[in-house]
Amino acid sequence: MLDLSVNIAGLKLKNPIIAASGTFGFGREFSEYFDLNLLGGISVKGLTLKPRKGNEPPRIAETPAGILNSVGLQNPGVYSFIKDEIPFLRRFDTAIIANIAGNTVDDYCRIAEILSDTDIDAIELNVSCPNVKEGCLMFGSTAEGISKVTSAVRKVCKKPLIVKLSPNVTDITEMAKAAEDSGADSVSLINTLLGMAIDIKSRKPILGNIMGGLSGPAVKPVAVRMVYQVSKAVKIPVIGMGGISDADDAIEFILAGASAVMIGTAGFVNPYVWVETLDGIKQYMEQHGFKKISELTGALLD
Amino acid sequence: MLDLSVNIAGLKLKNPIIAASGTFGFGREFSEYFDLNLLGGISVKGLTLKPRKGNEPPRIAETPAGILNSVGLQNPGVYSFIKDEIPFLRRFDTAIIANIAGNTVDDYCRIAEILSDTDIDAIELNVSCPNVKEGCLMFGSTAEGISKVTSAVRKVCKKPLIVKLSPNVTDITEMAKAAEDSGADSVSLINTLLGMAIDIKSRKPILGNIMGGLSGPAVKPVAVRMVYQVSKAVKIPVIGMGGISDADDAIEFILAGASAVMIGTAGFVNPYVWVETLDGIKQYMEQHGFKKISELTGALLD
Amino acid sequence: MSFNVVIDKTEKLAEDIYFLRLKSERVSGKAVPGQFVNIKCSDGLNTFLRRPISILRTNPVENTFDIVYMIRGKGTRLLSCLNSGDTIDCMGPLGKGFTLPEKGEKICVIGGGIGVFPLLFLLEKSIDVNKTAFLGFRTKDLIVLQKDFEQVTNRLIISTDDGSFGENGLITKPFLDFLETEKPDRVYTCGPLPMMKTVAEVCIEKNIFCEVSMEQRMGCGIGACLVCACKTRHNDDYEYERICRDGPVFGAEKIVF
Amino acid sequence: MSFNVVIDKTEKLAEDIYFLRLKSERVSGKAVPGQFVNIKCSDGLNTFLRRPISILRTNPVENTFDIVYMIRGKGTRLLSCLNSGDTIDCMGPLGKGFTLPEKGEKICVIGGGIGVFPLLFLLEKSIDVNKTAFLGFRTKDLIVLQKDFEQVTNRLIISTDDGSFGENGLITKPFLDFLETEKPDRVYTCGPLPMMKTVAEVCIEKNIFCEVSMEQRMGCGIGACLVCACKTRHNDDYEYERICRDGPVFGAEKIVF
Ligand SMILES: Cc1cc2nc3c(=O)[nH]c(=O)nc-3n(C[C@H](O)[C@H](O)[C@H](O)COP(=O)(O)OP(=O)(O)OC[C@H]3O[C@@H](n4cnc5c(N)ncnc54)[C@H](O)[C@@H]3O)c2cc1C
Ligand SMILES: Cc1cc2nc3c(=O)[nH]c(=O)nc-3n(C[C@H](O)[C@H](O)[C@H](O)COP(=O)(O)OP(=O)(O)OC[C@H]3O[C@@H](n4cnc5c(N)ncnc54)[C@H](O)[C@@H]3O)c2cc1C
Ligand SMILES: Cc1cc2nc3c(=O)[nH]c(=O)nc-3n(C[C@H](O)[C@H](O)[C@H](O)COP(=O)(O)O)c2cc1C
Ligand SMILES: Cc1cc2nc3c(=O)[nH]c(=O)nc-3n(C[C@H](O)[C@H](O)[C@H](O)COP(=O)(O)O)c2cc1C
Ligand code: FES
Ligand code: FES
Repeated sequence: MLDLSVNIAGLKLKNPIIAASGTFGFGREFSEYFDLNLLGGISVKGLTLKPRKGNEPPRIAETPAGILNSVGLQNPGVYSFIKDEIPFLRRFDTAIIANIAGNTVDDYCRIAEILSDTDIDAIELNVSCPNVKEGCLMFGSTAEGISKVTSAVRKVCKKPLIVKLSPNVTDITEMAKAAEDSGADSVSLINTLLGMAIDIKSRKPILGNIMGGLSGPAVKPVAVRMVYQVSKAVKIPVIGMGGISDADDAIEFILAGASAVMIGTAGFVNPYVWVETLDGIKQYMEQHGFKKISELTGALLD
Repeated sequence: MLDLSVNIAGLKLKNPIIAASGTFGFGREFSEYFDLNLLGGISVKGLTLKPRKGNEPPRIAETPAGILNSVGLQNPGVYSFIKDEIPFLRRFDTAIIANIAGNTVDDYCRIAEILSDTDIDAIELNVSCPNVKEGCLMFGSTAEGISKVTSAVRKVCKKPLIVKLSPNVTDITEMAKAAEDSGADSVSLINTLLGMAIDIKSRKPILGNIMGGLSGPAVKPVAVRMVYQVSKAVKIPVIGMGGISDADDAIEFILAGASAVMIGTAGFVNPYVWVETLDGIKQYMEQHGFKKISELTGALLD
Repeated sequence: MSFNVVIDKTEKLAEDIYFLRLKSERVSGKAVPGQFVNIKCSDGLNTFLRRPISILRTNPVENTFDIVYMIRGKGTRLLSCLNSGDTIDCMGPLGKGFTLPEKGEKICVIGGGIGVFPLLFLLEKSIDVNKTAFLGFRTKDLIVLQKDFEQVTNRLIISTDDGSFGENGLITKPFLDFLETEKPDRVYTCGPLPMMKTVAEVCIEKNIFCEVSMEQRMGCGIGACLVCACKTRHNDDYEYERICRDGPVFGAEKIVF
Repeated sequence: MSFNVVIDKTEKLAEDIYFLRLKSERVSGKAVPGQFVNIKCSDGLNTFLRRPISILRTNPVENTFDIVYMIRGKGTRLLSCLNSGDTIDCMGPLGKGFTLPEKGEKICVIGGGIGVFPLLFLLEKSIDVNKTAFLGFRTKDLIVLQKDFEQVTNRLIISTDDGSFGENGLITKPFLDFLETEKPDRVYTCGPLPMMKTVAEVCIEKNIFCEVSMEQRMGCGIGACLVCACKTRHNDDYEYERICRDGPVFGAEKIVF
C-alpha cells in the first residue's frame, strides 16, 4: 500500500493533489465531473472581506503554452463563503484551504480572524495577485511587505497558515524566508507571472485590464526553479504549482522539493487533470519503489 | 516605399530585425542559410575579456514552448573577436552589436574601451546573464548594480551603448531608469528568465548547471509586458525580444513600444525566421497603411 | 468519462466557413438551443484552450450533432484540417440556452454573422410557432444555411452589409421596420454587440420579451474560473456573470451593453 | 529554401524502433557517413526543438535517404505516427562525418543500441575494405537491420546484454578479445558513453586510429548556439567543441570522457 498522505504543519492531506485557487471556484462546477473526495484539498477562489466585482472583460488571453488572466479577485466575500460554500465543501472528505486577499493588513487580519472560527482546514494568504492594483501586489513584492502581513495575520490566525508567493520578484528565497520568519507554516508558489498580450489586428491589449497573470505549462520551468530554491532556503513545507498538466510535471515539482502540489490552469483543458495526476504519481511510485510520497519530496539524485 | 530604418540613438539600422546575442554565434553558420545583408543588425555571442570555456553539458532542455540554456558565456574572448570575426561580419551591410559581459566593472570597461576603437556599431552590455555565477548576474538584478556598471562603461565607451536588462527582477522599470540615468542610449530586453527542468526518470536536473535561462515563445507575454512598461518609463529607445517567432510576434513588441526587435531561439527551429519576420512586418505595414516602421512603435489604440 | 467524439461529416460551406457533424450521444441527447460545446482544436500545446462553438442542431436518433464555425484564428484553422473519421475532444453541452416559445406564439430571431448558428437550433425546436428570421451577413458569399433557415421559418429576411444579396445594409433596419407594424411575443438575438444592443433596446422599450446570446473569451467553460464575464444589471448596480454557465443566453434587460 | 521532405516509406522494425525513408535530393546527394539530419517532429509547439537523427544510408539514384530511430520521448513518439506521403521538416545533412578508410584497410566498427545506425552507412561506403562489425543490443527483440549489416561486413559479431542472442554481455568484450589477435587499421564507434570510452582507451593504448560519434542535446544544430558541448583535449587543457558542427564524429584521442 502506498502512503500518499502529507502533513503540512498540521494541515493533513490524504494526498498531495490540491486544486489551485481561482481556477476551481468553490468546487461546485468540477464536482459534476469527478468526485471531490479524491482530492487532497481545494484552495478556493480568493476571498476578500466584502464581495468584489472583478475586472472588466476580456479577462483571458491565450499565449504560447499558457494563458493570461485578469479576473481581479471577483468573489462573493468571506461571509457568503462561510454561509454558502463551506457547508457544500464539507460534504466532501477533502481539505478546505481558504485563499484570502486584502487591501490592507487589517483586511487580511479580519478575514483570517473570521475564518479561524469556521470549519476550514487552512488559510492561504494571497499576497501576490498581480491583477489588483492596490493591496496584495504591494505586499508580495517585498520581504518587508510579506513580513508585515504574515506576522499580523499569524497573531489572529488559528489555522495552519500558508503564504502564497509571487514569482515577480528578484529573489524568491528572500520572500520565502520572510514568510517563514514571520510565522508561516508553509509557503505555496508560484502565483502568476505578470504578462501582457496585444491583438495586432485591433492594436489593443487583449485583456480589458491590459496586463494579467501568466499561468499554464509555459511557466513551469520558472516555477520548478523557484520551488527548488525555496525548498533549500526554508524549513517549512513547500507547496508547488505553476503549469502542472500531468503526473510527470507534478513529480518534477515534488522532486524539486514540494510536499504537495496545486493544479489550476490545466483543468480548463482537462477537467480530470487532478485525478489523472494522482493516478500517475501512484504509478511512478510503484515503478520507482517509493512507498511514501514524502520520500519523493526533494529526492533528486546527485 | 516603406521606410523600415530605425535610428537607435546613433545606431542606424536599415530595418528593425536584429539577431539576438548567443543564438547566432558570429553569423558564420546562419550565413549559409540566408544573406546576412538582410538583417538590420547582429548582436554577437557575449564577449568577455579572456576566452571562456562555458558550462558543463547538457546545456539545453526543452520546456513547454521554450528552452532552457546554460551555455555560460562560452566565447573566444574580445581579442579573437576583433581579429577573426569583425572582418568577416564587416563584409555584410548590417550593424554589428558587440554584446559584452564581465565579472567586474573594470572588466566591462576594458572590453568597452577596446571595442570602442574597432569597427563595430554599438555595444550591448549584458548585465543579466543568469548562467554565470559571479559577475553580470549581480549587476543586473539591482538598480545600483546597473547604474554602477553603466556609468563606468559610459565614460569609456565611444559607441552607442545598449544595456540589456534581466527579467528576473521585481520592477523592470527601475532597472531601465537606472540604465537611462547612467547614460545608456538604449535598453534591450528581455534576457532569459531563470528556470529549471528535472528528468524524472533519472531524478536529476536536465542541465549540467542545474538552472538555466528560459527563452522562446513561452516567455513572450512576460517580455511584451516588460517592453510595454519600460517604454512608458524611459525616453531612450527600447529594443524588444523574448519569444518572437514570426512577424505577428514582432509587431506585438513594436506596438508595445519597441523600436527594434531581436530574435533568437526561434532561429533554432526556423533558420529563416529573421527574414520571414521582416517580410511579414512589411506586409502588415502595407495592409495597415503604415509608411514608416517608426510610426508603429508604441502605436496601441485606446 | 472522456470527451472524444468522432467526426461524421465535414463540409466547407463558404470561404472560411465549415460544417461539422459529430457523433455524441451525450450532446445529441441533452443539448438545447443556445448551448455550446467546448472544443480542443489540436492535441497538446498548439492551441492551449478549448474553443466554444454553438450547437447548430442535434439528431438524437443518429446520435449526432452539428456545428458550423468560421476560421478566425489558429484554433478554428486547425479544426478545419480535420476529416470525417478523425476524433476530437469536445466538452458539452454547456451553458444555459434560450427560453423556448409557447405554442401559438409569434417569434423573431435576429442573427448576424456567426451568430446565426444557435438561432437555427432554436427555430427548429420552436414547434407550432410563427417564426420570422432576420439574418445579416457581410456579403453574399458568406451566406450559409439559407435553405435550412427557410425550412424552419415562416419568413426569412436576409441582408448584406454591401447589398450584394437581399436587403442592403444592417439587418437591424428591416427588423426595426418590422416592429413598426408587428409585435412578436419573443425576440432572440445573437451576433455582433452593436446589433444585439439595438435589438435589446428596442425590445425593452416596446416591452417585448427578448433574449440575447453573448460571446466572450473563455477559460474553463464550466463556470469555475470567472473569466467569461458579462456585465449584468442588478438593481442599481452591476455584477459580472459567467457567460459559460449563467449564459450564454441572458434576458436582454439584464445586459449592460 | 524549405526543409520539407516527403516520407516515402515507414516501417516498424522492432518494439519502439522505426524506419523512415525520406525523399530529398539535397540529403541523398550530399550526405556522408556520420552526418545527421535535424527533424521537426511536430508542427508548432508540441515539440519545440528539432531532433537529431543519424543518416542510415542514402540512395542518390532514387533521391532518398533512410533513418532509423527509437522512441525515447515526445518527439520520436510523434514521428512514429506519421505515414508515407506525409511531409516533415528536416534540415540536413549536418555535422562532420567519419574519415573513410582507404582501400585495402582493415576496419572495425563497434556500435551499441541506437548507435549502430550511422555505422551501417559507414560500412556501406567503405569499399574494398575488410570490415568487422561488433554490435551490442540490450536484448534479442531489439536487434534490427541484422541482414543489412551482414551484407556490408566480412564478419558480424552481435552480443546482447541479457544473452538472449549472440554473445552474452557487453559488446566490448568480444571486441577486446579480437584485439588480442588482430590489429585493425581503423576503429569506429558509436553508442553508449561507457562503451565508447572503453573502445577509445584501448585504441589509444594500442595506437589504433579511432573515431567516435558523440551525442548531446542540441539547439540550433548548425553550430551557432554552443549548447551541444563536447569536452575535448587541447594540449594540457580542455575546450568545449560543438557536436553538431565540429562533430558528431571526433578523433577518439580528443575526447575527455
Ligand atoms: C458561446 C459561444 C458560442 C460560439 N459559437 C460559435 C459558432 O457557432 N460558430 C463560430 O464560428 N464561432 C462561434 N463562437 C466564436 C468562437 O468561439 C471563436 O471564433 C473561436 O474561439 C476563435 O478561435 P480561434 O482559435 O480561431 O481564434 P484565436 O484568436 O486564435 O483564439 C485565441 C483565443 O481567443 C478566444 N477567442 C477568440 N475570438 C473569440 C470569440 N469571438 N469568442 C470567444 N472566444 C474567442 C479563443 O477561444 C481562444 O481562447 C462562439 C463563441 C462563444 C463564446
Ligand atoms: C548526432 C546524433 C545522432 C543521433 N542519431 C540517432 C539515430 O539515428 N536514431 C535514434 O534513435 N536516435 C538518435 N539520436 C538520439 C535522438 O536525437 C534522441 O533520441 C531524440 O532527440 C529524443 O527525442 P524525443 O523527443 O523522443 O525525447 P525527449 O526526451 O522528449 O526530448 C527532449 C529534448 O531532449 C533532446 N534529447 C533527448 N535525448 C537525447 C539524446 N539521446 N541525444 C540528443 N538529444 C536528446 C531532444 O532532442 C529534445 O530536444 C541521435 C542523437 C544525436 C545527437
Ligand atoms: C483564472 C485564474 C484565477 C486565479 N485566481 C487566483 C486567486 O484568486 N488567488 C490566488 O492565490 N491565485 C489565483 N490564481 C493563481 C493560481 O492559483 C496558480 O497560482 C497559478 O495559476 C499557477 O498554477 P497553474 O499554472 O497550475 O494554473 C488564479 C489563476 C487563474 C488562471
Ligand atoms: C543559447 C542561448 C545563448 C544566449 N547567450 C546570450 C549571451 O551571450 N548574451 C546575451 O546578452 N544574451 C544571451 N542569450 C539571450 C538572448 O539573446 C535573448 O535575450 C533571449 O533568448 C530571449 O529571446 P528569444 O526568446 O528570441 O531567444 C542567449 C540565449 C540563448 C537561447
Ligand atoms: S469560462 Fe470559466 S467561468 Fe466561464
Ligand atoms: S546545437 Fe547549436 S551549436 Fe550545436
